[in-house]
Amino acid sequence: MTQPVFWGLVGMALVVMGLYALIVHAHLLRKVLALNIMSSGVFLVFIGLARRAPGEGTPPAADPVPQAMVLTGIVVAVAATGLALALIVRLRALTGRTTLGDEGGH
Amino acid sequence: MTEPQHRPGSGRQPASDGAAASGTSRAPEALPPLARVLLALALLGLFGGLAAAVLSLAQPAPGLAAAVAERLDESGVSHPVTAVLLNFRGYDTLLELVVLVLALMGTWSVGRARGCAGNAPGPLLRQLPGLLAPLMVLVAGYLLWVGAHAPGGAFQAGSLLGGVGILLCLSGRTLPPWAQRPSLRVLAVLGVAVFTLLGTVAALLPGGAPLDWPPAQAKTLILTIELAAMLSIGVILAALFTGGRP
Amino acid sequence: MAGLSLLDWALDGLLALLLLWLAWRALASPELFRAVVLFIAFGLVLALVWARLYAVDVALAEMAIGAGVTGALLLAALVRLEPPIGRGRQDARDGEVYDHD
Amino acid sequence: MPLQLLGPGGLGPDLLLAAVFLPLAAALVCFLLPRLAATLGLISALLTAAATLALMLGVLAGGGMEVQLGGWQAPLGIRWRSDGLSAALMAMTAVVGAMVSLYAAAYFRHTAYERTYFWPIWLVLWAALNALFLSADLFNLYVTLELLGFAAVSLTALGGGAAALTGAIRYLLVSVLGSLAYLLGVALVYHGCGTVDIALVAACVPDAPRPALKVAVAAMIAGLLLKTALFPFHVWLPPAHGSAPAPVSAVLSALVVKASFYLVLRLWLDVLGGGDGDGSGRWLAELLGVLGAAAVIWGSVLALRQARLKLLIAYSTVAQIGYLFMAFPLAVAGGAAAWTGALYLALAHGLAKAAMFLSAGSLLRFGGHDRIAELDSAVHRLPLTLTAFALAGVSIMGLPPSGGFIGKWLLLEAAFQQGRFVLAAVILLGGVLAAAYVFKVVGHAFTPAERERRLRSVPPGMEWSALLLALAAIVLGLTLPLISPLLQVGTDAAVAPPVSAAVALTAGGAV
Repeated sequence: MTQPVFWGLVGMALVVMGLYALIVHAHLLRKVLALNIMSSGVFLVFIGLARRAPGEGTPPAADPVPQAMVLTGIVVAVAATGLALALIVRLRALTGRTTLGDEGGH
Repeated sequence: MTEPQHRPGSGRQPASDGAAASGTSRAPEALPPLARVLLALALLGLFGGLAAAVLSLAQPAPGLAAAVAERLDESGVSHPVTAVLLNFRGYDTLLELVVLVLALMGTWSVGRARGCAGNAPGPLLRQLPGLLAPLMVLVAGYLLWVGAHAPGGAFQAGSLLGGVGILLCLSGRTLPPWAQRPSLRVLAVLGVAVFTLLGTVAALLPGGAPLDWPPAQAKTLILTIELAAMLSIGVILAALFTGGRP
Repeated sequence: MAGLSLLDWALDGLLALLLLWLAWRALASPELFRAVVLFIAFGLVLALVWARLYAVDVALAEMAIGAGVTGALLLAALVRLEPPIGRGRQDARDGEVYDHD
Repeated sequence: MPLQLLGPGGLGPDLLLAAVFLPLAAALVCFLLPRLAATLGLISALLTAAATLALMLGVLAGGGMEVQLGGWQAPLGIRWRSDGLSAALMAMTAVVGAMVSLYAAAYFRHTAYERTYFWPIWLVLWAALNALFLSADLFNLYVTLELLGFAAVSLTALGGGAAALTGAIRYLLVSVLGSLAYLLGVALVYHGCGTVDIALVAACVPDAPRPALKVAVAAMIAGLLLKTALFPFHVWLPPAHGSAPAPVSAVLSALVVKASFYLVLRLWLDVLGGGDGDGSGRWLAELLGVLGAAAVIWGSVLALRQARLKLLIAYSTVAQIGYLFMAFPLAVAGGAAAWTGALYLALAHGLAKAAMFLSAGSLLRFGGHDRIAELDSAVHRLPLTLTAFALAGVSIMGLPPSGGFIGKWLLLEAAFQQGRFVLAAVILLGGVLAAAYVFKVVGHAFTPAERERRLRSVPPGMEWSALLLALAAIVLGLTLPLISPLLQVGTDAAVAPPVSAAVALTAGGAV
């Protein structure tokens, strides 16, 4: 196993862990956390595997295109988190609920 | 976090909510144990498939590092990531800025800002911004400028500015009058507006295409866009923190 | 990649274990506040991983946005979702009415 | 204006630019000037619609168009590519968008707060749709998907109540999850092929590492199915579509779910070359067909059981999405006409479903509720709205001469030719069930009023926009000769090598 494949596997593990937590937890803040960890995993797959190509220069720089894409992804993730949290806080203020209310607990 | 408040009527909440609200109990879980085991097994299988995909990717890798390096001198900047973000794939970055503005619109449409996290700030929090904020603004400016030839750029700089906003908010300071509603909106859309405007002008030049920066002006254009984008990102992230419209 | 020394592997392995452990604790921690703090720590370790993979831009962004701003957003939301004792007034301040259904 | 002017050499590229940048810029202006949002929003919506329709005429006359954003060739840069498939969907978006804008101008007249946020977010949503239909870059498509999802979620939350918020949050979680699955696929594709340009990826597919490619395709399609709400991923749709304000429900049901369906189709045709490369493509098509058939039955039955009008219409969307996926097994087995049928259904459903939701919004405004059993005597007060609903119902049922009829007919023909009688039976049964739920509503609307209620007037703009959309769904059935060549532009890719193969060659040489 090489270093890129290693980090690719770690990324996939994070994706699966996040997915498990997303399904299992009812609390919406935990679902947001789970999605954030999933997206970190996807980014790790994206950047980790990019190290397979022999880099140029010293230190060998990573492929800039996946880096740019992951930067975009990080910003999208924080936007999603902000929007989700605003909606969740509003739901809590309106109903007192911090879950979707139709799963678990009933 | 101290003991959560027990609200009247919480007895009628779903049990999972009650568990979530009381910090001492187990993490709330929506599924019965058997379903969780089955789910874990299924996800283990999913991980197997994903791992197989990763393992099957051959070496050496195809990639665009060489293609970027080849055209780097036409991009106006010497840092490859900035060249990709603001020139080669600048359109992605434009849409990403729109995503941020949209998140702001969505957040504002939901309700009013409810102040920063609430607590009356302690002495540390009141003093901290006075020391940290100028330093952070300085670092943000440096990151923006250095992005042309080394790691850094509008996003890192903008998020630092956002951090400044969050600190100021936490320290209980209010925005100066000039930064109230209308100019807040202007700053929030500035990045997208400048990017769109320049991109459209570039398309209308003879032989041009949308977002096609002429190599001679590319560096100026990119820095202009980055400056506007940094301000927008900072303002939007800080505004998202307050959780609603001002 | 071929010249990866044993030390490199040890460092990679350590970082990966730390990352996975923090992720797991952040997702499973019974206390929400602790979960969020662990998530911020996860973001900081992830920034180290990016730096280790020579993605310095991503490392900077992860530290500032992934750990910093996202962490701040989560903490702020946590306070609004679960106001501690004695601070219930804040919820009523905006004139919003709770209808516990 | 001569049609040549609209084609590749003339104004064509500028029209592509206008289709994305015009609504985007207008959204910013509406956000900055909240007081003028409604006026500016309506004007720019009509301009966007005009530009998009001109673009469709240009594609009809001169074939596909391409723009290299930033002037960089793929794989370094991002391409916009407009072909028949995307032009047809953009044109449908333009018609629905213009009518929804007219409707919204009247609908939000007295709600200043919703109005100031509806217009900018709706215009961003429109820009995102056009950007999605034009993009030929897998990663850029991810960004447009996120943009579309966030806009749709924000609009859903505009309803304000607990139901709307819950629907919006569930929608957001599902949407982000779907996008992440799609992005994971894009990451694997990039590392398998070293590019994310659709044409270049298509050229690389035969040589790409198999497991990585299969997992990538599976992840991308799974994510998109989640977003397009194909059975069994549909549970998030009815609460979101049923609780949003009426113009928003119309946009979500008519346009937003179509975008992810379009992307599945695009991947299938342009990246996988029609999916009959090896056995697994056929297997996947059969799976999609089975899920589609299940969606038709399940969605229709649930629609029939709803007591609230907007939920009925939302479940009908679940059913109609199913038809689109039933085309996959039929088309892979050699019936290219099945693609035309699916596209016809997508277009007809977009027009008809928007008309239905807009009518429902008028009925809701009129009576203050949308309980089907209490719609009595609506026909006397709102004849135009009821006509719109019934005409839209004709297209949803698939009766001649509507657009829905043509689509279902093409699918049925393909099913009978291939001896797929079970699929044919599902297509027919879905029509019968649709007739049942449409008549359930119309029947209640014709019963005489039993008691007096407080009733509100409905502005003519709300009634007429719904009626025009419903008429468009009917007229669509009469325009087969006009529209069929447009859809051929898209389906050519399935039969012949991709139009952009030339681009792939030149770009491949450049690397």
